[in-house]
Amino acid sequence: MYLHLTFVTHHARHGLFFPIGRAVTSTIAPTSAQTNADLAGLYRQMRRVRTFEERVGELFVRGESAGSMLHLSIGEESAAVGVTAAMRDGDTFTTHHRGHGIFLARGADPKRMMAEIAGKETGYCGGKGGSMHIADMGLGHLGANAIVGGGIPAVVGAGLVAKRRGTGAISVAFFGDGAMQQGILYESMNMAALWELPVLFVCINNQWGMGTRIDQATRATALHERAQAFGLAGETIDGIDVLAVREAAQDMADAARVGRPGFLAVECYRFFGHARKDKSPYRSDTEEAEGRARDPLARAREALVAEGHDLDALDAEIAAEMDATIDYAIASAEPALDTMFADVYGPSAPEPEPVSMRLDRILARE
Amino acid sequence: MYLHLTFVTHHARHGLFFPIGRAVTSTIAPTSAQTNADLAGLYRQMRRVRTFEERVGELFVRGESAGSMLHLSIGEESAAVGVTAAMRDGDTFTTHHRGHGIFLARGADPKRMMAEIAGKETGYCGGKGGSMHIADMGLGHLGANAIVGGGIPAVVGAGLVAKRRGTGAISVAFFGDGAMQQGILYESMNMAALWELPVLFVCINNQWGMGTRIDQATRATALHERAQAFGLAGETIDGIDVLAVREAAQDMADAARVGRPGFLAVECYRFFGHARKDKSPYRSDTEEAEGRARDPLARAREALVAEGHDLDALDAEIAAEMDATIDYAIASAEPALDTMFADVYGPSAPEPEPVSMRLDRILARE
Amino acid sequence: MAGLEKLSYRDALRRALADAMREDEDVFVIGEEVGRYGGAYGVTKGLIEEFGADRLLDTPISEPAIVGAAVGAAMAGMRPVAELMYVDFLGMTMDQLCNQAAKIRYMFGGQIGVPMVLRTQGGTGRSAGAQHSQSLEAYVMHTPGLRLAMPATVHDAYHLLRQSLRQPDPVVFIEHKGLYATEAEVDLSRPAPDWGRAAILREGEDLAIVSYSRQVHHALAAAEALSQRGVEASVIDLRTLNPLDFETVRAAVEIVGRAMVVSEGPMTAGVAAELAARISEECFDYLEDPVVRVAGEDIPISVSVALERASVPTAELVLRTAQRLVA
Amino acid sequence: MAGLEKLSYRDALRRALADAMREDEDVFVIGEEVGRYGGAYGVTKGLIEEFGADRLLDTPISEPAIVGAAVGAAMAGMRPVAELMYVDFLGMTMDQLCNQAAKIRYMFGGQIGVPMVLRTQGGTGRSAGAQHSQSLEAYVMHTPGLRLAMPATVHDAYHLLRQSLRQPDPVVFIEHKGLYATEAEVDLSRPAPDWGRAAILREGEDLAIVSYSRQVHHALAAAEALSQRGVEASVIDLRTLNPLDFETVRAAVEIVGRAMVVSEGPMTAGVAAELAARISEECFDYLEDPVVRVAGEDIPISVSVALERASVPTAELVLRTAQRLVA
Ligand SMILES: Cc1ncc(C[n+]2csc(CCOP(=O)(O)OP(=O)(O)O)c2C)c(N)n1
Ligand SMILES: Cc1ncc(C[n+]2csc(CCOP(=O)(O)OP(=O)(O)O)c2C)c(N)n1
Ligand SMILES: [Mg+2]
Ligand SMILES: [Mg+2]
Repeated sequence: MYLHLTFVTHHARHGLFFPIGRAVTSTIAPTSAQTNADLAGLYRQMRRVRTFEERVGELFVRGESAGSMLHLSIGEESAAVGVTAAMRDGDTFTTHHRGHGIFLARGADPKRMMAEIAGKETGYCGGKGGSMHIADMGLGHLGANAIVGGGIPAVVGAGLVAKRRGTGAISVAFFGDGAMQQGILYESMNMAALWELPVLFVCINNQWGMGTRIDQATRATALHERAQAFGLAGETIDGIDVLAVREAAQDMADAARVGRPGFLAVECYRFFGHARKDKSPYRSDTEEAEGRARDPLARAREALVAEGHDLDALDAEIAAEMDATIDYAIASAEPALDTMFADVYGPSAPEPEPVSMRLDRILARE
Repeated sequence: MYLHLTFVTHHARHGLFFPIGRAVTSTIAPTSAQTNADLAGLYRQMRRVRTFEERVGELFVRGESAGSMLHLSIGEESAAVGVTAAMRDGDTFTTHHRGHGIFLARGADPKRMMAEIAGKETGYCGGKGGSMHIADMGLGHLGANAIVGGGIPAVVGAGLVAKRRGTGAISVAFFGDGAMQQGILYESMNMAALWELPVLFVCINNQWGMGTRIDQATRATALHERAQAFGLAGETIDGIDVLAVREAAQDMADAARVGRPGFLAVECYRFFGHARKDKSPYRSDTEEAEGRARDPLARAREALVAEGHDLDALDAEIAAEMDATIDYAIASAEPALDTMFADVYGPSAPEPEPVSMRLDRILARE
Repeated sequence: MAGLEKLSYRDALRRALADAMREDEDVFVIGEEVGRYGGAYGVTKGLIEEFGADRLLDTPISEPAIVGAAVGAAMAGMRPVAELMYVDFLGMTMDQLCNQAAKIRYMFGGQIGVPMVLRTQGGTGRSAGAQHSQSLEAYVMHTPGLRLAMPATVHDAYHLLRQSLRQPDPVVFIEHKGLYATEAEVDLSRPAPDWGRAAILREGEDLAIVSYSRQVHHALAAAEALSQRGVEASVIDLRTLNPLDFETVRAAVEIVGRAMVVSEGPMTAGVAAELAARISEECFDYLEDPVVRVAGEDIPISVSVALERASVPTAELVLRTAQRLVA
Repeated sequence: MAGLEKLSYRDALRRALADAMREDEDVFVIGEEVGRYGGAYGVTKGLIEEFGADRLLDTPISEPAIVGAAVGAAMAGMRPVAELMYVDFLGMTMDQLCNQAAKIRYMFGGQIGVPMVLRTQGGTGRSAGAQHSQSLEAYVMHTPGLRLAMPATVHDAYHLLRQSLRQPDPVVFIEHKGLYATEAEVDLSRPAPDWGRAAILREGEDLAIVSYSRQVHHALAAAEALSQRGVEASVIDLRTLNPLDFETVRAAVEIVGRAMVVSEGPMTAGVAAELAARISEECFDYLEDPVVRVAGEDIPISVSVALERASVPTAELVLRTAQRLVA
């Protein structure tokens, strides 16, 4: 509990928030063989996310990324992995601008992800989307969004469809603490509760929204209480323990499947700057050090190693897997210019006329 | 308490909501001479509102109103009168589409109001605004709104100004229960709490939003709990007792003036249809009868008459005052057509060029 | 449904929704007061009896989430008809409409579409004031990825809505509040022009009038009056502004050499501007006169009956302008 | 501040805000990351030190309420500068901007105005994708009651913002993300054209190029290149789209008889459409050729560097088109 306690005092000092609800029990290390087996699997996924994000940073440094608006989820792996572990085939979800990890944990191909982040034709969206708009609809991903809160109401619609068709699927909206101040979240939660939809709202509270700390964005930092006030099950969980996150998510997902929508806030810390060029001058080194010390990946690794697991080989294998994504992205071609006019409308419709073609016609007159 | 109790069971039967918070004590009749003096004044204002709204209905029936989108606040007088009684000179406020009563209770001239409702040049807005957009900025009215929830965030800005200038003024947003499902309310309440603004949010819960009963719009009908979850003082009060409403509003206004924003829901009943053409086929006669039995005006009158007051002369005087508003409105002229291009921009700027003038210029070519 | 029958614009819209819902289990309506109340303008009245509350889903007053939920339902495989009670509320929903619905197919590389219809109504005529009387179709026409249909006739109220419900992309379907009560003898079994094709309602050699929605009726009235004086005008009802059937417009303009566009929306940077610019640039050598724009004033709409009426093109203005143009 | 100095567009904007805040206690900035962070693009960097957190008010991520709060503050007597980090977020705020800010003076019969500035930035150039690269000025230009300023130069970044802060009505002030780093030797004590007046940056007898914001620089580059070939083009920077200084445009077009309008926004129903329609109708008898529109493609913006670049007018396209027009 030591680390946990120091973090509490740290919270007090820096005005970060002591995780409430289950959180207090979440630092107890797993014991049963079962949970260890699970933990190993969860560790593997978290490591893949961590390593992938590190490679995204490398892609940027090498000048091979499409732009610098790349938001790394390092430090938030337990939210992505713990919650998606409670999801099933057929479930749908929407993600935010920091959603690489969630998408990867749901089964995305990191090669095609990296290629999309590089804006290449082999990317999931053929270079049209980029880091903030990667998705594979085949995996139930209803889209990543660059509008804070923009992807939230879609799960209400997906939930309506699941309920009407009785598929037993749930739809999960992932978003950050910053989105807690967007009104559309409350409209969406109200509808989910009113219509008893199989929907889950997951707030990844990494304490920061760009340069604004959660207590600088609101006075009401017990975020789950807002959901409760709208009639949803609401809970805040400490992201330090991926097993605890998965357990909380599992309970909420089970309830959602039978029409009791829920809201889960996962307390974690944004280890690095907001986007690639942000050095976080607005927060103290102490805070960053202590925030980074709350590392769900390191926590899981400790527990497994303490149980005698040797994870070096696994880590190396994952490193190799992710190295390959960079080579793949760099080797891939830019999308052909004529793809630019496709996909604005359905395939059977004529494409928009290029401006140059319009000009040719007008200037051709004699 | 009889009336009150029957209403409770009625609630249970029809799924309307038992007023919580102070409401339970609100049916105790006033005793002290002081409160009676107050009650007499409050009765007078409520009667003026009631009679004015009845005349608005008459204006429509006589075919003299500008359109039929006229929303009467009959049954809600205690909210308008009780809350505005807690306001001071210099306080500002915004109202919704059913705001005639609030504006009148804040000191508006009913003649100019009726003229505006008739779309005449003598109206508060020269016939440009109409029933849903009457205001007298001189009275601190920052506008009536036809967008549900549209006027709410303005009080955040007005609150910022009052706080910065240390005027001691508060800004009050009045809106209906339907606006409780508009996200902008939560964004606004969050800002008010975060910045400790002298702001009050007043929800006039008349149980219906057009043809949708509050429990058909949300599962979370204890509306004040939402405000509490955002860090504001929150309370629900039974509108049957105007003194109780004023008292609750006074406490909240006092707190708001020193930077503790609040939310007050006033439980009442929309006696008539949503707008003039709506006969409310979507609700039962029983419900309407019992809802209309919860009449804050009748309640106040009973109490005063029981104390020996004779109110007939007062009622007659008010009837005469309001009759005159109709004559005034009808006698007033339509706005001159050339006023149409004024007020789009500030007075020093040229007015937009009329289409006909543009056409004259283009067609004049030879 | 063969044979002539007397139908109102409102009834035709209701019929289109009912037929579509009978044919396709996945079609459902979501919006404020669409079920029990039957729609603020009565378009969905009675439908809840046949199709139930699940398929006429009454919502809280939450426009952004209504459109957002429709986007999600469309992505998840159904075909929602979201209703905005007034087009004036579009502003609350433009993020979901323009950043989400309009861009999802493209942003994600064509993986998925958003086959939804956003039904709404606009225009003047009820003294409803500045926030309930607007014509905002230009915002939609300017946004890549959104289709835009605006029926002028009872026949199109039915067929354009049916066609909209077969599109793979989001369609904003804007009715005119001033047309709901208009009636016509129609045979709905008679086919309508294909999706994206304009209708030539009248042919003439002297002038081409291009319009859509309610203003089409002003254009027709003006054409009739002109005809009394021996002047013959073509009248084109665009029906959809995206797709825009410019070829039909071009053909008519190149024959007559004179064009007038009529729109109720504010003139500046509006639909009339696009039509006039397009005709001017593509038919330049055929034009004997400038393309004339008759459109709404660049001002808000007043509640005063007199001011409201004068704020948008009247049949008289359309006629007067046409007369001077051909003079 | 007299004398020549080297300044960036970003610095000039910051200077304008600082000078305005020093002169007028009532001016304050409200928006996301405007204070401690210094603005997503660094425009407000450092201002919080001089003016404090009350006047550089960092907000939660609540765009609708940010604009709504600014509207209220303006009505209550102060002069807020609300910041939208990206113009792409305009969709979330259009109810507060277009139904409230734009209509309040009118709806209430001229009792009160809404003297606020909505600062934001748009345009391509950073591979920011479909929701962070748009040019949405047409929505604003189409809305009666809103002023619209779009500075192209360092000198205007300062002066147009100062002028915007003196208007009695809401001004949407749209910067271009691709211009922040551009530097110039400017003397800010040199007066700028009056509010609402266009700037003639170059005069020529062969062609008039009308543009605004970043595309002005493409127009100038094209004009220079044409000049090498003995073709002289006038280049007009509109500076504000509302008010629109059409008289300056008319004068130039009537002299040369040929006009090209250049805009980064999507072509259909955009700013270029209004300019082309207006020139075509008002200068009809002077035009030797159709007014040519060079504008953004009617598609969303891709993250791919190659596709993004090709989605809006490039200097090459502007030049090539101008050459063919005068050929
Ligand atoms: C509607 C909207 N407003 C503002 C932004 C700019 N922005 C991008 S991310 C961000 C911070 C979001 O914080 P949070 O929701 O906590 O997510 P995190 O970045 O911490 O993962 C902001 C303000 C945006 N993209 N969309
Ligand atoms: C944004 C918006 N959505 C919908 C409407 C249509 N409308 C006008 S009033 C109303 C019901 C409002 O109910 P409530 O807020 O409870 O106010 P009440 O009418 O009961 O006073 C609706 C749906 C509107 N005017 N604005
Ligand atoms: Mg965050
Ligand atoms: Mg109500």
